[in-house]
Amino acid sequence: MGQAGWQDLAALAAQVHSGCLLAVPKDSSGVSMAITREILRSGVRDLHLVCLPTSGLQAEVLIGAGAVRTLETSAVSLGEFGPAPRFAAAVRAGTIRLLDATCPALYAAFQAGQKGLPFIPLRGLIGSDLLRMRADWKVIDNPFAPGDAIALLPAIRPDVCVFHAPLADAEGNVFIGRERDLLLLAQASRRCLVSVEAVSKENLLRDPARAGSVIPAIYVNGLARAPGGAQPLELEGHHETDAAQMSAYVSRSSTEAGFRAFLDEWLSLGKVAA
Amino acid sequence: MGQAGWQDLAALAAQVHSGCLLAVPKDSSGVSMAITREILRSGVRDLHLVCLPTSGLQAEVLIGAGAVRTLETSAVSLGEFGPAPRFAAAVRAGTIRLLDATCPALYAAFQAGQKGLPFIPLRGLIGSDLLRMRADWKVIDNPFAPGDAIALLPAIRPDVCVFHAPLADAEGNVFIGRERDLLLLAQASRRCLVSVEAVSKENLLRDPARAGSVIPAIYVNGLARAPGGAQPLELEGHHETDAAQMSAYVSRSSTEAGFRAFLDEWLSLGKVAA
Amino acid sequence: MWLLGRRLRFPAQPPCSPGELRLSVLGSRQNNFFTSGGVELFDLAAQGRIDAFFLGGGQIDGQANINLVGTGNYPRTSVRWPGSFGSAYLYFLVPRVILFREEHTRRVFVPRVDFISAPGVSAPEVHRPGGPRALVTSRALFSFDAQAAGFTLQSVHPGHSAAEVRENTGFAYREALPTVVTPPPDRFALALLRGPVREELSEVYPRFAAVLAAEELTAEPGPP
Amino acid sequence: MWLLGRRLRFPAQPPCSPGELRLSVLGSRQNNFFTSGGVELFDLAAQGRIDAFFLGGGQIDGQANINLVGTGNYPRTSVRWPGSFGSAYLYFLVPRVILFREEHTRRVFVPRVDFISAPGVSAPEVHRPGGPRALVTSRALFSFDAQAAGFTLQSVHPGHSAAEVRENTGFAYREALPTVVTPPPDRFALALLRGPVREELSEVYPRFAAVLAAEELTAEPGPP
Repeated sequence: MGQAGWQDLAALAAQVHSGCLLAVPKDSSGVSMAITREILRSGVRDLHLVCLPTSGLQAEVLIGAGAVRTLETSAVSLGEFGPAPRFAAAVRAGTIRLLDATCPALYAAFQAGQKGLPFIPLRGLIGSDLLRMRADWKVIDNPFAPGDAIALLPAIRPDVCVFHAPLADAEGNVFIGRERDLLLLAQASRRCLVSVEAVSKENLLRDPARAGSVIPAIYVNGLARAPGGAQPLELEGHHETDAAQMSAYVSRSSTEAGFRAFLDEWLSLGKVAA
Repeated sequence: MGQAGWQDLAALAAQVHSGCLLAVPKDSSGVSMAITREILRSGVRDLHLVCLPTSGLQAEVLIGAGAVRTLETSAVSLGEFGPAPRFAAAVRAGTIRLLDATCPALYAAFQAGQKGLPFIPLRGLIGSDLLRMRADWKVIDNPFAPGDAIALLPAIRPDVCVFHAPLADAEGNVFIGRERDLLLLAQASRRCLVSVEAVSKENLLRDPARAGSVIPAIYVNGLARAPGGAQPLELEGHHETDAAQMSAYVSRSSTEAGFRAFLDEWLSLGKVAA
Repeated sequence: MWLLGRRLRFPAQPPCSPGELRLSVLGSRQNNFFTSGGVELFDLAAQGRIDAFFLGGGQIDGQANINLVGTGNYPRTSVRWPGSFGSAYLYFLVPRVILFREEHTRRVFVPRVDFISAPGVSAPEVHRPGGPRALVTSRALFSFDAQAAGFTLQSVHPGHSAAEVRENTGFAYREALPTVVTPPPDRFALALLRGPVREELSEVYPRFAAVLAAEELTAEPGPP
Repeated sequence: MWLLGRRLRFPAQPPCSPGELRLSVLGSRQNNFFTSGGVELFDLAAQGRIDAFFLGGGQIDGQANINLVGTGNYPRTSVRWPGSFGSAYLYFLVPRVILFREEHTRRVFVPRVDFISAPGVSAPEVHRPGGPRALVTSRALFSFDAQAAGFTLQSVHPGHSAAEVRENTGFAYREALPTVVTPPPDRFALALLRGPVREELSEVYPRFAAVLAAEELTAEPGPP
């Protein structure tokens, strides 16, 4: 492709530094398992992982591998495949710091980051233990309607976000269809790293049908072509979740040793395939 | 079309009531001059017209016809065609109440309406006469960083919005391309009335290329097919602004009598064409 | 794993809608009519455009507080569940929230939840147009009264008893007397549940739908 | 009618960018790389991703306050201009704002604007990473010092004098002595302005571009 923005997966992962605030989308939006694998290979540690608004397998492998220091999410779930074993184990062991949130709180805080606002108000939360545990959230009396308590959340501006999308063009414009969460990730974050299924020969911003569903290249700091880069998670319009792989993951990772064996295999498999 | 949502222009205009909060987009986003004409024919009065974030010819004819009581906008401009004569005349005469704003303030207040938030913070404004004149805007000390003053704006939730778009399907999904302001209008408003150039035979939400640029039918309360319904204003991908018509408008409407003659002509022309 | 149904309400019936009720299963693509990302559902709720939804809980107490986080001392809960999702928001804003939990035991229905993901009732200064209206379990149906901040046993499902419900519920509640038996679904409703509803569910919860199908083979349909 | 140019700045050079400088003319479709509607520009500014823009004013005073609303007593201004657009926002947030106004007279450059669309300086408690850096007119170039809250005459355009500038400016300012003459654009810059720049401008301001083209026919290019 010859464009500066197009790199290999390892070069993308090298832009995710230890201790950084890393943002990722929910399992169905387009998770880059391909970049995640390279991040783990690079030996990054102490990540503050923030999920928009939940995570599943990606949070599992990052936590299980010991790369996460702080987890900010409204849930970690493998859906019907069962509880997330390494997440639960890390919670029990106290090895990760938890910032439990709600989905709308994460959306709102990312939107505040996207808009360059210092904070944003949000309904709900008051009276929950979520709020009680979050020293970084506040409650004020609505200045427009005294006697109306409302929560204020500080903006989230991740250092970097990482995801997988169906299509990009040579200039770095990324087509996301209806997965608008990916645009929110890209705009709220200071850097944005993307793996894609395929590369379009046409400039996507010049396609009147697609242009409105494009992340402009101005937000994209690095791109790699990685067909199947979301697997075993789903990618809309491309493939479903690989149920066999997910089930195998859940049963193997019920123990630390089982997870380690899975991880070694997964990392080396990736190396062969790359 | 046979769908309940598809109506004629007069039936759409009948849903815009005297005294209501009417929201419209800027001239380049897709203005429904077709519905505007029917609104004026219906004799509606005392509108609170709120522009996202500016207006031009549409505000001119609504103000000139005496249908507007309050105008909330960051500008009324006919661009290179010159100052907006009926707007300036109404300001001089004191016949409209002005709520002068900024573009980002209107975007933020609409976004607060879209999110169901009571208010939203915004940078800028402090020290301007805009803020001094707006009793409905407040300034607080940022609760997260004392010593940082910041403005708070109440949400805008219009009673109804009106605009013109290139394409809709039989179910009422509306394709807007990159004109994302139209989605913001539709989501922030309680009702949404749309005229379109053409009707798609396919369900737009099932078209993977276009689906991400669609206003879902759940927000659309009424639709009419009205080819050329934005003229003489532009519609991206369809036609440019009609410079001859715009220049003629500006010179005719420099006097009240000239505007009245234009208006009579425009309203009757529309009747013939409908 | 929880289910969310919603009806979108407009000042008037949206004329473009094919029917009056709109229902969505979270996570479904077939029934996804949103184009603004995951935030759209929550924005609609705060605007008052959603009438009802279904919410489960790992623990539920007598004040309808729900816990989706885990048991034991937070943050190092001994059992950790996925997390609170949108509960401490939709529970406040959607007028009719139906709580559901199939397992009806004292480990689920506790005197006091270990972690309040979302409270059942709120102080007067908290904007709360919504909240719990009912709780459905495998044994019974309860209603909830926000003023009294408590549940009332409305009916007991066929084959179960009020005493059994008492024995398996860890929180106090009122009982409407005499005990009413929950009317079973009629054949029309049952056909709907086993037909189109299960079909739609299977997109997002294929395993759950398969379990339902298997159970059906061993169960007799219709009223006893 | 004002023009906005901007450079998008990232922690590092965006690797997908074809060049370092990104410039956009407000209202242009050809140069529109936004897909989030009109709000996107303002969001970028608040994030600190825009380095510079150009802003005009109906009136400008010595503290760099600008008036885009009108002259006389607001709201019933005797002359009404379009409105404040995004001024009371971008003026605060974009580090390098270049004020411009071709007409250099005492009716434009006033002691005190009749309406402050956006203030030139702000109190310490106001978040203001941005503000005015310079003012360009048909007669001269001024710099602006936010600490002193005032303009300094930096240079006078060829054919004009410091005395003429004084006579036609309604506010007080400092003068750098001796008076410097503004260096005219070199032939390369002039070719750029009359070629690609005018070409791009003509998309959004066709009439202005046509006027520029007509003037060029009667003007001699290059340094005198």
